[in-house]
Amino acid sequence: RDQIKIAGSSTVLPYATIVAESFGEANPSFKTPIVEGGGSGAGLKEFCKGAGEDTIDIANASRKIKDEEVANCKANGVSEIQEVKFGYDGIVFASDAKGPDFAFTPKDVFLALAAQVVVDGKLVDNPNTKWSDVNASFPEWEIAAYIPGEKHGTREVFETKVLQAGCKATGALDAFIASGLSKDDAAKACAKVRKDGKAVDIDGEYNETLSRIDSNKTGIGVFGLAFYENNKDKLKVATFEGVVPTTESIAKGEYPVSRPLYFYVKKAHLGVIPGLKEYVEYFLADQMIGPRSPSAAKGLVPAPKTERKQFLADFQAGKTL
Amino acid sequence: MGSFWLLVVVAALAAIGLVAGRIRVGTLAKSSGTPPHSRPAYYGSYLAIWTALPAVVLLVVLAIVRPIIVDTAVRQQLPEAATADGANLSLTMGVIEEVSRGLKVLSTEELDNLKLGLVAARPLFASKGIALASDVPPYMIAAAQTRNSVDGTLGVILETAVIALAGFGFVFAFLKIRPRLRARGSVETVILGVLIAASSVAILTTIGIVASMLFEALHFFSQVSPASFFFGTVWDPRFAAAGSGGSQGQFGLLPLAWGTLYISALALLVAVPIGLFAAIYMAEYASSTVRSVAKPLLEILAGIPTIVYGFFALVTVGPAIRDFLAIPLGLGQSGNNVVTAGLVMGIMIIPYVSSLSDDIITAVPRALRDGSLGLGATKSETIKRVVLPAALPGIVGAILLAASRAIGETMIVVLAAGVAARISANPFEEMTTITVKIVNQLTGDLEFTSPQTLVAFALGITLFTVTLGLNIIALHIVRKYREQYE
Amino acid sequence: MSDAALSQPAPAMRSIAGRDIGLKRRYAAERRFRAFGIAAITIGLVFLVALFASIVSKGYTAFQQTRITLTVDFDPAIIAPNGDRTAAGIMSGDAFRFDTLMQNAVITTLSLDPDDEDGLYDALDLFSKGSVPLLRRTIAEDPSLIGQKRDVEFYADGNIDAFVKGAISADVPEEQRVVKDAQIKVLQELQADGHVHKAFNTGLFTFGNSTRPEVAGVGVAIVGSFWMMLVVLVLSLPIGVAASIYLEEFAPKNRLTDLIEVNINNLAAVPSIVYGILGLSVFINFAHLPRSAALVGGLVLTLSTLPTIIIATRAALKAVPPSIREAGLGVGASKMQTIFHHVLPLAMPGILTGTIIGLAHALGETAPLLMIGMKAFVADVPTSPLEPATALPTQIYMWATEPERAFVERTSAAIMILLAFLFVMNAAAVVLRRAFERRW
Amino acid sequence: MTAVLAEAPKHQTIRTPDAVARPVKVKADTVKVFYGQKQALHGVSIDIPERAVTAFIGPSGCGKSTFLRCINRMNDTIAGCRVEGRIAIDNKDIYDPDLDVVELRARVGMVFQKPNPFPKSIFENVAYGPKIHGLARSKADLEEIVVTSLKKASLFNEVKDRLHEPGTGLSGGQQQRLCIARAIAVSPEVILMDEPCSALDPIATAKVEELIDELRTNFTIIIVTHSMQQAARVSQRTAFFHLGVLVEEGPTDHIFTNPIEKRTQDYITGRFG
Amino acid sequence: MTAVLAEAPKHQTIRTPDAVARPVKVKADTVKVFYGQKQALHGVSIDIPERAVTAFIGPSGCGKSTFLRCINRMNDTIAGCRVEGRIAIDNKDIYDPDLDVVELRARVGMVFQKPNPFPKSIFENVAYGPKIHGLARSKADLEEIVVTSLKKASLFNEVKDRLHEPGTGLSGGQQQRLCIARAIAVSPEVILMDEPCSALDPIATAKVEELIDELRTNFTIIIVTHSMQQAARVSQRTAFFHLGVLVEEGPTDHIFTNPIEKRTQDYITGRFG
Ligand SMILES: Nc1ncnc2c1ncn2[C@@H]1O[C@H](COP(=O)(O)OP(=O)(O)OP(=O)(O)O)[C@@H](O)[C@H]1O
Ligand SMILES: Nc1ncnc2c1ncn2[C@@H]1O[C@H](COP(=O)(O)OP(=O)(O)OP(=O)(O)O)[C@@H](O)[C@H]1O
Ligand SMILES: [Mg+2]
Ligand SMILES: [Mg+2]
Ligand SMILES: O=P([O-])([O-])[O-]
Repeated sequence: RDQIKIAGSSTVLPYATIVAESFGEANPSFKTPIVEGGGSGAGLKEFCKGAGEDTIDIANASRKIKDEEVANCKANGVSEIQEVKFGYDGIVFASDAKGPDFAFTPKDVFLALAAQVVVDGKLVDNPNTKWSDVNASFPEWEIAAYIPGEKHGTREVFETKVLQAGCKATGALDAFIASGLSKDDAAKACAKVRKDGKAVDIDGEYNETLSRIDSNKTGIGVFGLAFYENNKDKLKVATFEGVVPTTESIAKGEYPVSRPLYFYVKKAHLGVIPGLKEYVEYFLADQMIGPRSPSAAKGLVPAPKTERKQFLADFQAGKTL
Repeated sequence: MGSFWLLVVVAALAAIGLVAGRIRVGTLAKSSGTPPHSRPAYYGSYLAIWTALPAVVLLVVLAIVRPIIVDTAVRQQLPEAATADGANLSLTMGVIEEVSRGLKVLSTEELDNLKLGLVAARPLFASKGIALASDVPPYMIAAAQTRNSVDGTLGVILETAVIALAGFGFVFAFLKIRPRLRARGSVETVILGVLIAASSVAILTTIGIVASMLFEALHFFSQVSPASFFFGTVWDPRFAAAGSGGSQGQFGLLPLAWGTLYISALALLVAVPIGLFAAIYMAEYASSTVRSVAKPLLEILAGIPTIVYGFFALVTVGPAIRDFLAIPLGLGQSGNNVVTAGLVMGIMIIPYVSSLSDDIITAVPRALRDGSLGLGATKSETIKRVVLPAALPGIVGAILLAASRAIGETMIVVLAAGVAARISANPFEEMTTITVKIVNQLTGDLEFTSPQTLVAFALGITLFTVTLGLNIIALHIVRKYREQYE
Repeated sequence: MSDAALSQPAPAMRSIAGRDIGLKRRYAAERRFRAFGIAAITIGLVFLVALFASIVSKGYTAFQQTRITLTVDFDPAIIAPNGDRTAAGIMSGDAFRFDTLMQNAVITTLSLDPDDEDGLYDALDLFSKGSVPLLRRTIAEDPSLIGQKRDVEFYADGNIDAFVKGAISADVPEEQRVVKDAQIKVLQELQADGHVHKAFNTGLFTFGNSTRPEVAGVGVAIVGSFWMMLVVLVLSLPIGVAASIYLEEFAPKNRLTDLIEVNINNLAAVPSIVYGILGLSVFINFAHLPRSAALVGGLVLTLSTLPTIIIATRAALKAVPPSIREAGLGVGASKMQTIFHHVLPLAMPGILTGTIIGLAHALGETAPLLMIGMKAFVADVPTSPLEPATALPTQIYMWATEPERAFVERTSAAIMILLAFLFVMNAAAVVLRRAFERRW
Repeated sequence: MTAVLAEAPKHQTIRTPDAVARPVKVKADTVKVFYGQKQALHGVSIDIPERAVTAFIGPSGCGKSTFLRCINRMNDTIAGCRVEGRIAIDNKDIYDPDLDVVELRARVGMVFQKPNPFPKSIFENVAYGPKIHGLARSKADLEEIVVTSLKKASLFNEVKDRLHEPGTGLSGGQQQRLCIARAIAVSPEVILMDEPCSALDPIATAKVEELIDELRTNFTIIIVTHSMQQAARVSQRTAFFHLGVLVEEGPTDHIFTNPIEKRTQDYITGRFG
Repeated sequence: MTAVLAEAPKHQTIRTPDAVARPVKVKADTVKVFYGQKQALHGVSIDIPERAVTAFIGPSGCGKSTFLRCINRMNDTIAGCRVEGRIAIDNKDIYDPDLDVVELRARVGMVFQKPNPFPKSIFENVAYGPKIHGLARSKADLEEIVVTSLKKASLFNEVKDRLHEPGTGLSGGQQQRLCIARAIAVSPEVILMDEPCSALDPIATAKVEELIDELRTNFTIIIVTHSMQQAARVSQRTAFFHLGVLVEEGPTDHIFTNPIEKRTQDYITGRFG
């Protein structure tokens, strides 16, 4: 095989395709890599099928690989995996452009979307039906939130950085622990989303979320920063903990709901698939993931310069998981 | 000589057989005075089949076996270290194959230089247009050479064997030809064999599907009790991973089954009357111009990608139904609802009903219509009472096909009815189907052997069984009411 | 039947003359019936038109594209710093040197201040990000350009294209749109100088996928879909018809064949993604066919189309009156001959209908292709069914999920292309179907 | 529909009036029928008397069925078939656009040349007409009609145990009688019979002839037959067709004993062609 | 297939040997036919002589067609139809599993009771048999066969201008003659004719009878007819069926003048039932 094959996260997909495309243009001796989406989990699943010609070389992920996945990889003979981090992604809350401004805190979101919340010191099924129930400053809108479905890596960030934070802030976490759950289980319970239709899982892509807001003007959607930036005329972004999400605020670490993006490389393929090593190095070049890069234009939050140097150095050192 | 040329040679031999068989039986018939049993062309086909069929079968078998033999030969040559790890081995073999491809285009001088280590392999190969990821150790070059020689030898053997078999078949059949030989019977037996083989594709597909789902489904049921799956009323797989302490019974099938039934039923409610009336109109009333325009146009409806329907439902139909039906009726607020999904899906499957039924209705003999019209029945009475009953089996088949498509559809449901699994009689609420959840769980960001993924297979096999049951019932109904004309 | 009726003697016939045979009611029913038919067709067509209208209204603009002309100085010092003017020389070496070429062209054409970096980048952003590689390829194809000064047409960036077409409005505040005020100014200058014009978007049909909407095309997808449909047609039609003939005409009628019949009907209800799983395990994991290849896609779609064709064909065969079979057998034709000479031609319209619908559905199918890697970013047009390719529906799906506004119209345009594909397929089948149609 | 009365003389029909003048039920005037380009009838004019049996005879392919099918407008169902001229029943033009074809066909019943039972049970086959016209007031009534009709078509004894089995499983002659039963079940005023006895054995034929004789007292009957004997036995008037032309028409005894035209003479004496 | 020879005596056939003994072509031995549960033939045994015309007569529904269809195994095509007993042609059991049914049907041609032309052109209808059996060496040859066959079936003159129009657009009698032409075009050894003249006028009938007479010199012919006259005219032997039983069989003149069984007598004199 003389062509690199990549699959995985739909968040990483646009950046990976940009790199793949310009890699193919810049290196006529290599074919343009094939990049598939499908979600972080699906990509890693495919990645861990085994090593060899018929398996993919790189899995993109919008989250860190899980221990179970590493174990599964090992079991299938993919023992050496190189993790490559290449930038950050911001997750934003946005509503219809004509609607009012929102300023969210983890607490608000938790109260609106969690399966169970604390009312009068007791854990009950979430009774809130309107945003105004959650926070008096919010409009009297029926709660309707479009959040990433469970197949997306984005969901995990949403759960840890928003719900679990809100859980802690409202004291629900303590209540869960008090009710006899272990720490882990309590955290899991915190991340549980209500199932009465107020929170809608979107297993498709962000444009589905956008369409849903289009058809329901009082809906709140969760988007990637890049998607929001391309649709600023239709969407109004909410601040989170008082911070407006921008590339800068995320890069500086001010905006809390962000996460690193990764891809995983099969080390065994490095000496075998032509161009694989070159592709990874090309990916990590400033022209690809720096502030002036097309990826950044597409919404990638670039890491600081020193960190980017580190990414490349780590890869070249050949460190495996 | 590649497989292609081998096929050409066999085909040529078979073509000769086609002619030779005819001539042979002709001369034999003349000399013996017995007329041939079948048409001369059948003797030609007989000879051609004997020439080509065994040879092609052998070719296919050898083509499958050949790489296995080559791989084994190469593997034996590799140093211990390279063969130890199964995964690496496959990669190594890949590189060797690439190298061996490269070796074929090198000149002897370049080859010698390469073997002596005077030039590096990678740039040399790159200059020939073969990309290598890294330089190759000498043992790989040696292995690649072995590969080439073994492969070459095998190639010669294969070619000889195939051509020999073709020749043998030719001679054998040629000698067997005599006027009383039932050539037509033999040829038709071969055709029948082909027909049976074609039918077995469908059977094999089923076996494949059942096998691939059953095993994983059993795996699922070893982790989750069947009772909680089949009778559970809550679908919330996320937190019920086995061993994670979550409560069992979150894999409730019932809400999904209900949603599937509800949405498909609504879709059929839209598609069957529209499709059937359209079919009747096209077959019985419309002029042939109208028919020849309307029919293919309606057929386009079946080919529009479902994502287009999905967005149409989400952006246009759903809000309209919400604003003009659900809210005034006080039945719901959601733009995602069963009605939207049923309506849009119904539109998609119209052509399954309309076009297939139209053909069946047209095929009903005219004498039957005449019989009814001659008694003073109106056209519609004739259609309702004579034509449709006679066309019933075909129409039921068409409806079943439409129903099947409705059950198997994902995208429209996701975008039009949502993904919330729940049981409700209110058609203006969100609901979802088994198929949606199968797709979801399979493409989800979930662990490999967790019940969350495996449940997809359990759902699949359940759906399979249920639809099988429905089909059996349909078959019995058709059998009961079937009216065989003439 | 009551005994009373049986034992009664035959009474005299009552004439129908002058009796009320409910004609008024029956004619009303007749008219209603007919009206239902017309209504049904109308409803179907209205939906079709509505879908078409929404697609076309969104997509027709994609067939036009904004281009901007720049005067490029093909400076040998930049292009061939080491003097190697061969195509290979141009295509190797530092890839970023061609950016300089482009920058120079922008600076001279717009007479920009070379030190104003922001101004330069804003101006550069008017152009497709694919301009530089395209420029490079142009030079490689025609090295005689080196040393000349030429007007070269560049694609405008997708956002600019959308802006020119009005998809992005200048009325919204600057922070709510992707096109900056500064860019609009530059663009207006260029327009005033006649550097901007619109042209037919040929790239839409020939290019592979790209992250840059202005140079993204469905070329790969068309080729992929074409090959897949070819595989589906070549396999599923003969296999489906052969299987139907066997099951309908030859197979003994017993429980086993009943089961097979039911089972085939049932296969149609299997969610298509399951076929994807099957294809993944059989064709890719077991038979080691390449991932993302049109051949595998075709094979998977063949499996999922077969039930449709078989069901339609069997229904059509059933509808052929037995007297035709008797007539054939009666003159001493074998069963096989009777079927192939008489029954099959009469069943042909039905078979073709099944094929059209099956193929149409296969053409629009996405889910199974997902499992076998055909929803992928593929830039190079495949030359064989074994090379990676995408398909029209997956391409549409991918574009539908792109955030850029310029992809919105292209998504609709791609749908239009798919529908055109469908029209051609249908038209061919309709012609064939007419040829076979016979009224009794 | 314009009546072209200025017809070429060779298409002039020779008519012999009946001694007992009966009122005219069906009146045809220069009826021409075309199948696409091919002309099958070249201007047929005939008066068919009420409450009598008229037989159409003539060689195969001469247009008997075609003319018969004009009388209840069954030709409407054949694509490319065009009818010119005028046919009136009870002095009403049946090709008048205002006329109700369904009512016409209910009044003018037909037995087709090729038996065409519905793929339904024997009972349903006969009950079909009465049901759609609402002729039976009750189930028992319907059963009575069915039984009576089957008896009249002398099929009842053979099928009484299998009334609910498909009509298509009958022998050729049984199917033919079933179609006769089906036609008379609605008691039409005019009954068109296209070779009703061609598949019947002599006994069944005799019974059908008896039936025709009985029906004649109330109904008008037109029968196509190839058997001169049958025509002579059952009909009061006979019309002889040849090559799309009605050659001669008159009282049956007259036609058979004393035909005016040579062609008629030749045909009935079997000296034809 | 086991021959149950111990048959109830009521199903015994009365046979009168022919004065001129002819070799036996078709020999049936206690043939029983069942349609599902219903038994249509109750053990029919008959010897049919070579190069002669045998007529089957009997009331409608008595099993004539059923028996005829046994002789070229057309009953195989009816679901639920079961044949017991033994039928041999030229002393070879035709229900022998080794026998090639197709070859049998090519040797034993058939004209069906209901005309069933292929929905193809008239020419194609007749040419089909010769084509599949390779009877024509050239196109001209084929045309000759078609024309000759059409002429023998006395259809040629009527259709000579429209050979390439669909056979389904013919009149009933023309369709019947087309089917006769189609059957004789392959020159079978035995020809089974199920009421070939039922839709034909006397002249056409006479011609077909002439044809039968002509064919008899080379072929064996079995004809089902409802016309005693026809049976008397064309056949050498006659078999009378009644209620699924072959009642009496013998030389035609003998059967018609001096039948042994009362039922036969009653039937041919029309005093039946
Ligand atoms: N396909 C069938 N299924 C069931 N019963 C049948 C079938 N065909 C014929 N029969 C019955 O078998 C008996 C003999 O039928 P057959 O067709 O042999 O009669 P026939 O002597 O040819 O009569 P006809 O002169 O009316 O054609 C009849 O009672 C008929 O109803
Ligand atoms: N549907 C048709 N299309 C074309 N020609 C037709 C059609 N039906 C009948 N004809 C032709 O019209 C002529 C008259 O046919 P018609 O059926 O009236 O004859 P017929 O007198 O009933 O003969 P038969 O006694 O054989 O039934 C024939 O030459 C016939 O071939
Ligand atoms: Mg006729
Ligand atoms: Mg019969
Ligand atoms: O597709 P994801 O990046 O959300 O896994």
